[in-house]
Amino acid sequence: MNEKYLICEEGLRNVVQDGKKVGWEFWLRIPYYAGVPLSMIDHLKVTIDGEAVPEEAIRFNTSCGEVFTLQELETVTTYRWEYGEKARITVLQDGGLAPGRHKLEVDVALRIIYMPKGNSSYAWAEFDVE
Amino acid sequence: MNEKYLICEEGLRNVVQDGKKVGWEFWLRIPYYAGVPLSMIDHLKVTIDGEAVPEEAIRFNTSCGEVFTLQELETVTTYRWEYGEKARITVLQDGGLAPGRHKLEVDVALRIIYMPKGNSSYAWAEFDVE
Amino acid sequence: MAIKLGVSLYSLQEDYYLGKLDLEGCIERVSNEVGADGIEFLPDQMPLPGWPELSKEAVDLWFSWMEKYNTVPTSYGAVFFDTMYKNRMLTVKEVVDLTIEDLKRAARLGFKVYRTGIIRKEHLEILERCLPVAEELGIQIATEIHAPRGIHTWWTQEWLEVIQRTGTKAGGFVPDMGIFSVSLPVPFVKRLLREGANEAIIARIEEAYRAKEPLSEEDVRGMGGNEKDLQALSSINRLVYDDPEWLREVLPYTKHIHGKFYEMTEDYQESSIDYANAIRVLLDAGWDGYISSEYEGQRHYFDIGCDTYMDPVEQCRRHHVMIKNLIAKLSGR
Amino acid sequence: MAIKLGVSLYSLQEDYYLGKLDLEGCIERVSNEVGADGIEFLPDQMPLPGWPELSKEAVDLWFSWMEKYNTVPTSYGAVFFDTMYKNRMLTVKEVVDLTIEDLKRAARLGFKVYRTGIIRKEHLEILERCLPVAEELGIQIATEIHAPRGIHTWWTQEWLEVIQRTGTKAGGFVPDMGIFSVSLPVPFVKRLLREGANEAIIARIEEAYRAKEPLSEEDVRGMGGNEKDLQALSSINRLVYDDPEWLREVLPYTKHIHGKFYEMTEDYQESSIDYANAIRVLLDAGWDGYISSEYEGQRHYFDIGCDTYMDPVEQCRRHHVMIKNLIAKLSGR
Ligand SMILES: [Mn+2]
Ligand SMILES: [Mn+2]
Repeated sequence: MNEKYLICEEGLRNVVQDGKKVGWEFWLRIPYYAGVPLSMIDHLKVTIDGEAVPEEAIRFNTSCGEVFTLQELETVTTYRWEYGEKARITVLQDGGLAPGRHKLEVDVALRIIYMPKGNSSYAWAEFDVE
Repeated sequence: MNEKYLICEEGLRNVVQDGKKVGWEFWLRIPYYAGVPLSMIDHLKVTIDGEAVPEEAIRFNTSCGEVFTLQELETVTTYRWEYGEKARITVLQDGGLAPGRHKLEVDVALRIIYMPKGNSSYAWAEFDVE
Repeated sequence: MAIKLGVSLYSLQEDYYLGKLDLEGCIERVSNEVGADGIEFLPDQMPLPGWPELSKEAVDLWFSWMEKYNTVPTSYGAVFFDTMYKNRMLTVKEVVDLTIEDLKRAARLGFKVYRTGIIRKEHLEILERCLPVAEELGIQIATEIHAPRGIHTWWTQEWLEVIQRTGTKAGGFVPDMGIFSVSLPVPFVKRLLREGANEAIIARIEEAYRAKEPLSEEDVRGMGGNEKDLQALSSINRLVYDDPEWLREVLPYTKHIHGKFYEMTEDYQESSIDYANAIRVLLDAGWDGYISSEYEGQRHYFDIGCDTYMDPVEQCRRHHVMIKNLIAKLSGR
Repeated sequence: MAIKLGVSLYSLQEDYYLGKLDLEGCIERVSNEVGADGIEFLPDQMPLPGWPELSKEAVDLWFSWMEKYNTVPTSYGAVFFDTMYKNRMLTVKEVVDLTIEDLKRAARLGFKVYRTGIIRKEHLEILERCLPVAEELGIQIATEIHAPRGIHTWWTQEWLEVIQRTGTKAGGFVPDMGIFSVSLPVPFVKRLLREGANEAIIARIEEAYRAKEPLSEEDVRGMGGNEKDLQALSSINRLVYDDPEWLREVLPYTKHIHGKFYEMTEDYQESSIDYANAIRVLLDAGWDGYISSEYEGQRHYFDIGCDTYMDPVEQCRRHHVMIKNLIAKLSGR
C-alpha cells in the first residue's frame, strides 16, 4: 500500500560518526492507512544495489530518539510508527556507501488483523550519495 | 529460591482427554519472593525420569484458564504468576506416564533486575502415578 | 432532515500522509469547505498528541476544535490489535481490556458510535463482553457491514443475534454503502485501463457481475483478457451487492452509515454504488443519523502522481450534493 | 516517641506463599499479635484483587482493612520491570511510564513512601523524571540503602546528588538496618553448621570481618575449611557495616527505615546487626518516622521443614520489644 510514497524524498545518506562512515540511512513511510505499535512490523527487508542487507544491521529509529533492532521490535508495543511519519532507517555498514548512484529496495510488512495473508509492500528508488 | 516448596504436593497426574492419556501435569510455585508477569519467566526446564522434556511440549496454564507455550510466554505481560500460586504445568505426551513411580525435576529461572546472573532454581520430587 | 451529513477524515488521508494537512487542518476543511458538521476519525490514523494516552490537554484540544469549527464527533474508527505480537495472537481477555480502554477514550472525546469490525469469531465474544462498559459510557459498539461481507453473512447475523439475545442498547452496526456496489470503482477501472486492461472486457465482467452470473477466469482468458483484466475479475468477486431492502433488518440498530464512494463526477454522480435505492430505504424507514462520506479513490491516482489527485475535499462536497439531491428527489421536495 | 513501629508484610511471606495467610490475615496478625500500626507491603508479593489494575473496589477494601485493624499504610515496596522482555531491556521512557502508574497506585492506597531501589545507572534518570509526579501526589520516592551497597556508594550518593540538585521534596531514602551488620545472619550460620560447616572457622571469618581484615579463600582453605565454610566467607563479603554516624547524612531525606533482622532470641537480642548504635543516632538526631520490621530468617529453616519455622509474628513482636528497650535505655527512661 502507498508504494509510491514509502521511500521518502530525503534519499540516501551516509552516517558519519567520529569522522568515520559507519553506515547509511534513509526514511520510510508506513505501508498502511494508519499507524501501528512497532511490534506489528512483521518484516522489514532492505536491499542495496541488488544485495540483501543482513537483518542484524538494520535499525529502526523512533521519532523520539529510541533505536531498536528488528529483533527487538517484536516486543515494542509502547512506541508507534505513525501514519505519515518518516521513520529513519539506519543500516550499520563500515565505510558506508561509496559516492555515486545506488538502488535501494525495501519490502515491509505489517501484521493487520483483517489481512490474513499479511500486508507486504515493495518499493524501490535510486539516489545519488555524496 | 524456595526450592523445597517449588514442586507442589499435588504431585504428578496423567491428563486424560476423550478417554486417552495425552500428557501429564504437575503444579509449581514461583522461585521468588513476589509474583511476576509471565514474560519474565526466563526458562522452565522439565526432566522426567532423567530425560529432558522437549520445550515445545510444555504448557503453562494460568489461574484463569489461558494456556501458553513457553515461546508464547515471552510476550505475555498481561498475565501474572503470583507469589504462592500453584501454577499447573502440562506436558503433552501421547500415552502419558506409565503407572508407577517417576522422578520429576524442574529448573526454573526468572529475569529479575537485581539478579544480573539470573535467578535459577532447581527442585526435584518423586511421585506415584496411577 | 433526519439524515445528517458528515465526513470521515479517512477521506483526507493522503494529504495527511504526505504532510499537507494535520488533524486540525482536516477538521477545518471539512467544516469550511465541505460545509458539514459531523466528524468521524480514526485515532490510529490521525492521533491526538500523546496517543494512545489521552491527556486532559488532548481532550481539551479536541473539544476546542469542535467548538472552533462548529463540528460534532460522530463515529470513532477503532481497530483490533489481536496481532500485536509476532509469536501469538492476543487472548480474548487482552483484546477486551484494550477495547475497554479504547471505548473510554472514544467516550471522553464525545463520540456516540464506536465503529469496529468483526473479523474473527473471537470478536463476537470480545465485543459482547465490552457491551456493559459501552452501556455505562453511553456509546454504541457498531460493527461495520463492509464488503466482502454483507448483511446476510455470519459477521452481521451473529452480532445481530448477540444484540437481540442480550437486549443491549449499546450494540449496533455501521453499514458501509460499498455493500451496494453495482460496478468496480471508477478510478480503479481508469487505472487498470492506463495499465493495459481492455475496456470491452471490463464492461463484460461488470455486466456479468450485475446479472449475478459472474465470469470465470477461463471466460476472461477466452475473451483474450490479460493480467489486468483478470485483476478486474478477482476484484469484482470481492464486491457485494446486497438488496437495499435488507437494510431495514439492521436499521433499528444503526446510528451511523459510511458513505463510501470512489469518484464523484462534476455533475454529482457516483456510478459504482446504488445510492438511490439505499437512500430511498433510509427515507422510507425514517432513519435518523449521520452519513459519513468515505472517499476511497485517491489511491488509484498514485501512479500518475500527486498533482492529478482528485481533491478529496471537493469530492466530499460533491458527495453531499448527490445525497441532498437524492433526498430532495425521493421525498418529492 | 518520634520513632514509630510497623511491620513489613515481607516478614510473613512464607506463610502467604504456602497458603496459610492471605493479605488481610497478614494485616490482622500484625495489628492484633505484634501490636503495631504501620503497614508496609509489596503489592507484587501480596497483590490486591485485580492487580496491577487497581479498581475502586480494591481501594475500598484496602482502606476497610486499615480501619478495621487500626493500621496505617507506611511504605509501598515497588520493583522495577526493566527485564519484562527476553529480547531487550525496557527503555527509560517505558520504565518511567510504568513507575508513574505505580506511584499513582501507591498514592491511591494512602502510602507516603514509595520504596524502590537503584540498580542500574538508568534508574537515576528514571526516578528523577518521576519526581514531579511524586511531588504532585504527595509521595516520596525513596531508594533503599541495602547491602551490598552502603551509604558511601554511588547508589546512595548519586541519588543524594539528584535530591540536592533538584531541591525536590519528593526524593529520599529507606536505609535498611542490614547495612550495620556485625556478623552473618544467625539462622544462616545455624544452617551452614547443620550442613557441615566448622563453628570455629566461621567464628574466625566473622572476627576478621569485624576487624575489617577479611580472610581470603586461601586463608579459609588453609584452616581446613570446607565448601560450607567458603560459602560463609563469600556471604560475609557481601555484608556491609557502615558507621552508624553516616546515617546523619541521609536522615534529612529519610521518612522510613527497614528494620531488617534475621533472628530474635527469647530475650530480645538480634546479634547480627548493630541496632544499638543505629538507634542511638536516630534518637540523637530526633528522627521521626516508621521502622518497619523486616524479618528475613525463615528461609534458612526450609531444610528442616515448616514445623520448625520461627514464627514470624512472634519474631516481629520481639523485634519491637528490642527497639523499645533500646529507646528506653538510650534516652535514659
Ligand atoms: Mn467504511
Ligand atoms: Mn529492606
